[in-house]
Amino acid sequence: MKEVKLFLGPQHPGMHGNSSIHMYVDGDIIKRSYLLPGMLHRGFEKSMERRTWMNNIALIPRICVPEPDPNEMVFALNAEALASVEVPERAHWIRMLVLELARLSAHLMAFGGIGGPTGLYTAMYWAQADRDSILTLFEEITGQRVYHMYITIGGVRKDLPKGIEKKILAFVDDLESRLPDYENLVLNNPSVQARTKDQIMLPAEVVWELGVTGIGMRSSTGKAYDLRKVTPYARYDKVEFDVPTATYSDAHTRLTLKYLEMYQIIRIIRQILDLMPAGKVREKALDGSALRWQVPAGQVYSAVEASRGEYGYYTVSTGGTMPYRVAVRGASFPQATLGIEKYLPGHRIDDAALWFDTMGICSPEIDR
Amino acid sequence: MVINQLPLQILTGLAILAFAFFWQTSLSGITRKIVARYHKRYGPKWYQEFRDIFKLMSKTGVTHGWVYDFGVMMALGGIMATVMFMPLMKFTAFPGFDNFFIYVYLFAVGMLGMAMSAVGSGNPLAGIGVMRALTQMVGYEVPFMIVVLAIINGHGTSSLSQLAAIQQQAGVLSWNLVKMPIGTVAAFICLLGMLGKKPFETFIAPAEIASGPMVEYGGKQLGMLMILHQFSIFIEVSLFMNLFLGGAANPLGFALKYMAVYVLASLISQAMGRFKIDQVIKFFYKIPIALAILQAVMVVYLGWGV
Amino acid sequence: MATADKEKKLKEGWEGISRFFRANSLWMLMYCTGCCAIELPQAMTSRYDMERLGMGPMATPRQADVLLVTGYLSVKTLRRVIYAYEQMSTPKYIVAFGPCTINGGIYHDAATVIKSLDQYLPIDVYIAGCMPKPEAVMNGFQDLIDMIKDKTADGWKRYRDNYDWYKQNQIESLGELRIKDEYHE
Amino acid sequence: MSKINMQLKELTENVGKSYSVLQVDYPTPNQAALDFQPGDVHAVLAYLKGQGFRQMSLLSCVDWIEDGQFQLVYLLFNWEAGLRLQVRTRIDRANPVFTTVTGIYPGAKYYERDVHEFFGVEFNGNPDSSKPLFLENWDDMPPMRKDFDPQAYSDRKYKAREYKTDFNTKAGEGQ
Amino acid sequence: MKKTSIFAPFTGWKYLFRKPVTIPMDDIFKHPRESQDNYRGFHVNDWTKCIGCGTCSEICPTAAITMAQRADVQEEEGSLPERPVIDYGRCCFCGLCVDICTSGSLSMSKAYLYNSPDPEAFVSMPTDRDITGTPIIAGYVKDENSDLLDLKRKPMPEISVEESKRSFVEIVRGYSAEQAKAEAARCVACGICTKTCPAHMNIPEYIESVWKGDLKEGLAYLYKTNPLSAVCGRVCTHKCESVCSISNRGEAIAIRWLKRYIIDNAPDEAYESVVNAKVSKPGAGKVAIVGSGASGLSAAYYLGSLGYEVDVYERREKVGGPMRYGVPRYRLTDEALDRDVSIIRKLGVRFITGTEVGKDVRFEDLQKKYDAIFMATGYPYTRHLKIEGEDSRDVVLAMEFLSEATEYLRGAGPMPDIKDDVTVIGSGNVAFDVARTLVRLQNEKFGKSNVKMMALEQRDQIPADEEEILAGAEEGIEMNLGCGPQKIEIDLETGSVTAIQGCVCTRLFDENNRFNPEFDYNAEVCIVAKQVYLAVGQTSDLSYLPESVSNQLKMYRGKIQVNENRQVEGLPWLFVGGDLIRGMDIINGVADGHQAAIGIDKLLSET
Repeated sequence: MKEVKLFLGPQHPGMHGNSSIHMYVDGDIIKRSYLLPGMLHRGFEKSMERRTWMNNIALIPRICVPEPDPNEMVFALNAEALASVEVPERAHWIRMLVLELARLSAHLMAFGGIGGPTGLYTAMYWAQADRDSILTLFEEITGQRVYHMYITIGGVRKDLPKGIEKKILAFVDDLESRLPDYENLVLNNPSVQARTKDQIMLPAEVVWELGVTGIGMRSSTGKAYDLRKVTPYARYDKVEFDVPTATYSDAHTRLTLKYLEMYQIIRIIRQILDLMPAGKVREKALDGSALRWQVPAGQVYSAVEASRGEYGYYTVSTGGTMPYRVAVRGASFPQATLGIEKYLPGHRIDDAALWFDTMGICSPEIDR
Repeated sequence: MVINQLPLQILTGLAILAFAFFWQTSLSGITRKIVARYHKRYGPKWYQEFRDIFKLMSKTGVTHGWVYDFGVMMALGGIMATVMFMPLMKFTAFPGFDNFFIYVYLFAVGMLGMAMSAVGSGNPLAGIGVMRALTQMVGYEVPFMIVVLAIINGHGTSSLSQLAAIQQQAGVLSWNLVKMPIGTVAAFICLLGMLGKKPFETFIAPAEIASGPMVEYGGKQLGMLMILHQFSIFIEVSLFMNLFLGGAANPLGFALKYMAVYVLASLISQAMGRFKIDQVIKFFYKIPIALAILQAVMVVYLGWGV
Repeated sequence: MATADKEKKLKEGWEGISRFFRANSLWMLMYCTGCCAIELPQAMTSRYDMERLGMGPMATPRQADVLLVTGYLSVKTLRRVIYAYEQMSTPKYIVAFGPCTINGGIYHDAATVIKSLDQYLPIDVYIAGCMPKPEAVMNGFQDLIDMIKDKTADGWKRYRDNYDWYKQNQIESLGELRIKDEYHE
Repeated sequence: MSKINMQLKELTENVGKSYSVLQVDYPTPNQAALDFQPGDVHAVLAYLKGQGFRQMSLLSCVDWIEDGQFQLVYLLFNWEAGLRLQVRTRIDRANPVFTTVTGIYPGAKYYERDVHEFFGVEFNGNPDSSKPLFLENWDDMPPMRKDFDPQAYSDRKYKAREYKTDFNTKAGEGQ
Repeated sequence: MKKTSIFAPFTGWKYLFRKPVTIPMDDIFKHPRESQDNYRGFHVNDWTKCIGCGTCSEICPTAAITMAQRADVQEEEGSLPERPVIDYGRCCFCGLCVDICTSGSLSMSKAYLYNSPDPEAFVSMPTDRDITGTPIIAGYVKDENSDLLDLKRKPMPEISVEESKRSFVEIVRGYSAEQAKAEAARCVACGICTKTCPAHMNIPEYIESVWKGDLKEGLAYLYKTNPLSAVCGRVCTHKCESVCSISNRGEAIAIRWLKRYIIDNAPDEAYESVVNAKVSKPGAGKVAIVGSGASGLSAAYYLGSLGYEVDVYERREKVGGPMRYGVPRYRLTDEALDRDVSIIRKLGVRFITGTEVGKDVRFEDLQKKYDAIFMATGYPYTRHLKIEGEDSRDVVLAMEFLSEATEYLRGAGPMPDIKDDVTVIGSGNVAFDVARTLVRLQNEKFGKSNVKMMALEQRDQIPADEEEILAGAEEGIEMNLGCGPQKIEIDLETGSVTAIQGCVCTRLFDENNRFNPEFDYNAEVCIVAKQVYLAVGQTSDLSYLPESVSNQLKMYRGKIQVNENRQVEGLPWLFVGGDLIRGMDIINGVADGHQAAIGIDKLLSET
């Protein structure tokens, strides 16, 4: 039979975000495939060179839409490393709180998002409703639901509003009590297992070859390769949490790890609220008004553990008011580009969307 | 059949057609509301499906060649004809012509038209969808036929109204649901397959093949397709009802039984992911077929449930 | 004369009924063109339940009534959006989200992002906010529904009437509309 | 800044023994930046991969337009020890050609395409390096180069909105 | 983890019987839910607070904010008649504009619903209503953490009070390069100061030069409008700082100190380039400048740089006027003044010192000899109080005393005859100069100081600079405020002063806001003093003018009336500037000199 060319995306219900996979199929089997990114290319790295350090805080959350906070965090970490700024203690804890809430919302979205490719839309309906509660919390903490622009150079923009701790605790308690429902609906569901168990494998060799990080890496290597543990930033060395790992990485394992991580996030959030000290939330370390902030010259890379893996910025400063160059390492870049080219072929068309989903691919961070 | 009865029969058939449309379309809306509760939300108005269909009919259509246009008409015609032959409570438009095999035959005309039209649209996804739909049909038809043949064998008739009448003799206890529970389960699984409910939604699969056969439909054609969809649900659920739930003697019974079957199927669909096409076939040739054969053996050779 | 009048009245009556159905059954094309799409799942799912307005996501342009341009459009996407829009059957509407569709938004100086969308496609409603909250999105759709009822949602007619103007703008900014390269043979 | 990781220091010293390191810098305690001659990069990367730096996190490029050079930066990470290395080298901006490292780090393939597209650096040995990736119908210089002005390009290509409402008031006009 | 089961997914059916989480339709459409506190919605601008500085427009990462010129906004000091217009086709709702707003007028509402089919409707000028036009509920406001301005001035290194009150060493040491850069970085370049500065100096520009470290450029900016920057960098009354937009919520930028930083640190070649700046068409003509105070020197510089032949007549031995003979050394060193003067001298300007017009040379002769005359003789004489006992030998006039003191310090005269218990009457800058000079001289002479001040004004009405008042208090000056002197008690035997009799001042200004003090004659005050220094204002002496000229001068409230080019109507060759036409202030003088130079250039190049 002759090869037929199919597009998965950009306009396709199975495609998360605006991206395209071109597939040559023979029957139902994908013979060749590659990603055609760039539908979301906005030239961020160039725009960042054209904006001041503070203005960049307003720009960068947009690089990854479902989980924008790691952007702000790595940008701030880089600027702080270059300018040798000591962030106030409380700001570290607030940053962690925001990052963990963002991770939780991203995990919920991805976990519910499995409803798309598997057809289990109920999971999406439930998860999005819970995600909305997090977004409402974000709205109260930061002033916006999605683009928070909250973590800034030297700390965070504002202190936590009064009484937010109780609301966060109430939410995580409620969510924790309902997580088993998700488990029953998705993980223990035989029809979903039929799609995910022993399907869409990610062996450890492939992880090392591509440079996959995050859950994909932990699910196949069996080691706690989590930047929060390996190179702790903020105050992750002061909280206790486990990093779920596995040595057999099929789609189901990766989903399960995501599910288990949600419990760990809740555990971290509880500890943060417990341990968070009072005090200043922002160190105004750069001279003058935000229009004239200058960051000393240097070249530094910082990365944090986003929900999808290692998310980092490489920042070059020449001491000016604007970064000289910022390069973004999207967490899902390796698996989305080379991964699709090399390891999607051989799967069935049915699995393409699921492949895209369980590899944790986020198209805006690839396109930038 | 007497010639001068034909106009009246046709009128009855049209009445059944109209009823089928309004009943199933309303029920689809109501089911959407029920399913919405499962999603923790309220859902649309119960008459939303009517709005959708009429809206589609008011839009302009697109053509992709005569095969495409003719296929839709053929499908809708075939399905409408099938509905007209369907016994509804005590009414039958064409008495004597409610043999089970007539539905199977007429229904196939509709399906064929649909397949023709979809392939005629020229989109490879539609082609894949049609192939999947036909493959899936092969999957569910076999166990379903085995169960139905067992029933026909057991009851000695293939007329739907007669089968229903037989089951109505002794109330609930004479339903095939009670008499042949294993076969009913097998047939219900097949019904899910026919209705395209998950986990057997493979031929629609928006996330994989962008709604499959319907991929190139828009405007009026899609409206017709939706009407066709409502009719085919009516046929499939009615068949199941007549075969296993003793048909319906009165409107209340009809409404309750019909709703129970359709809502249950929809709720199961919402709790399930979708299988891949190879998994569908494997599944049908494993569990339902085993159940169906078991039931057939019980009926035909052991005489249980007759 | 009388018959012509009658016909006209009949036509208007039919139009009125059509508008009622169209207004209450808006199917959106599931095409996440930009960031504002991130609030759409919220709007469509349990918390905001947009289905109550009769709206639902659709898989292909042929089936859809509303094209949502959710935020900025890179030229690469614009090509595909135009393609999708032209596939939709009339009447069709476009709802534009966020500032990027109005005047370029934060990407006003980006080399790959267009600035004002109404140069290329007719817009029926713009929704303010970066990004619009689900409630804002729903209110925007409610406005569209009201406009359909008032006969003011006529973007598709504008597109038809000024087709040459739109095409010219599209070509000016995009070069060619249909790409022919190794990826699109 | 706290103390620099001892293991990292040792490692950079070891690298220095076998290869000529032009410059060493420690931007953070567990990150080192090493500059090399272009010719040494592949050998260094191969050596480092054997030293536990199994992951190449990012390949990036910096346009030092005033020096007439492109700087290629290979960011390596050692997951066991939590150490990060910037392996940097500078190549001529007028003739930006380098050799691919996909033989050492296969994951570099698309990063090289990315750098090619945005900076115009050719990577010999990477079969797809010169194919377009993110951009489509691009008709200007590689857009991440410092001398590219996106604002001018955007103004030239895409019409901005000119609002008709004028909020300026002259004397006597005010509300 | 529980076991896999076909029934596991169906456990979720329990939600069929629970209340949905959906928000009711009415809460979305009829009365939409309120956003959370802190929500960054649409902009609101409090026009009563807004100063039109445009900083919001500067910071905006999306270039969404433009400033509209508004005629309906009152022109006031410290504000511009501009208001922000926000393009919601750009805005990304980051709230940076709110965070940086200098006056704190911008905030954001909680509104989030706005849609329209018309893209034109997305640009709005926020007032107390946002774009939605509905009554607003306050959302995002800034706090001290989110503030993007640096409200704290970089402290100026100064010598200690103990040291300073015993010597005439310049108190202020001047910024170091880092300090100056950090201080300059605080500036938001709004330009409100430029508008207020009498000389309209390019303040934001030269501050930016300091920030960039380009002192050469900064110096060029200074000399564009002010050739006496070394002086002004030290003793200017810095009206600019009082209107600085940062001062709305914090401490103003130290504009004066930054100017001083440029002057003190600019490399010599920078000065060279200023002096050697070529004029496209050198002017031809001779100009006489009477008086070498601020306005005289300023006019001399600009005329000189335009190529005119300029002669400056000065009655004293050295040029500089009050800058030389008035301002004490601890505020303004001779070196600074000499630096400015030397630049002017390098331009070819001739200084004819020790020549008093009207005495050594007749005004009429000047009139014949020169094409134009710039009259800048200022207010060199101290005003009298006209109270009893004023003519005592122990009553000293401020200007005369300061002149003696400065001459003494430069070694050109004897130590002024001061006593160990003195009172200064007045509270202007001159009064403080006198008092603080006295503190130092007393310390030198007696090893301790006892200086009192007496003034009509209350603390908040004192016309002197705030820093003078604070420094004076630190140096131990005793302030007697709100009382007016009525009589100076004189010991009839010795003829020396013993005390000042005064009474409480109940009102300073009348309803028309004119100076018209009222006293409560029953509430008497008596201040013991051995010497009284009068520093209640200065006056001019125009007796050198021939009648033909003085008759033509129009006076209004003691000031000569001139047109915008400082030209006297009816006498086109005569220009007047400085104290003679408006209040006593160096920077006013500089501005007048510049303006007059432009006027003279116009006059001479046209004829």
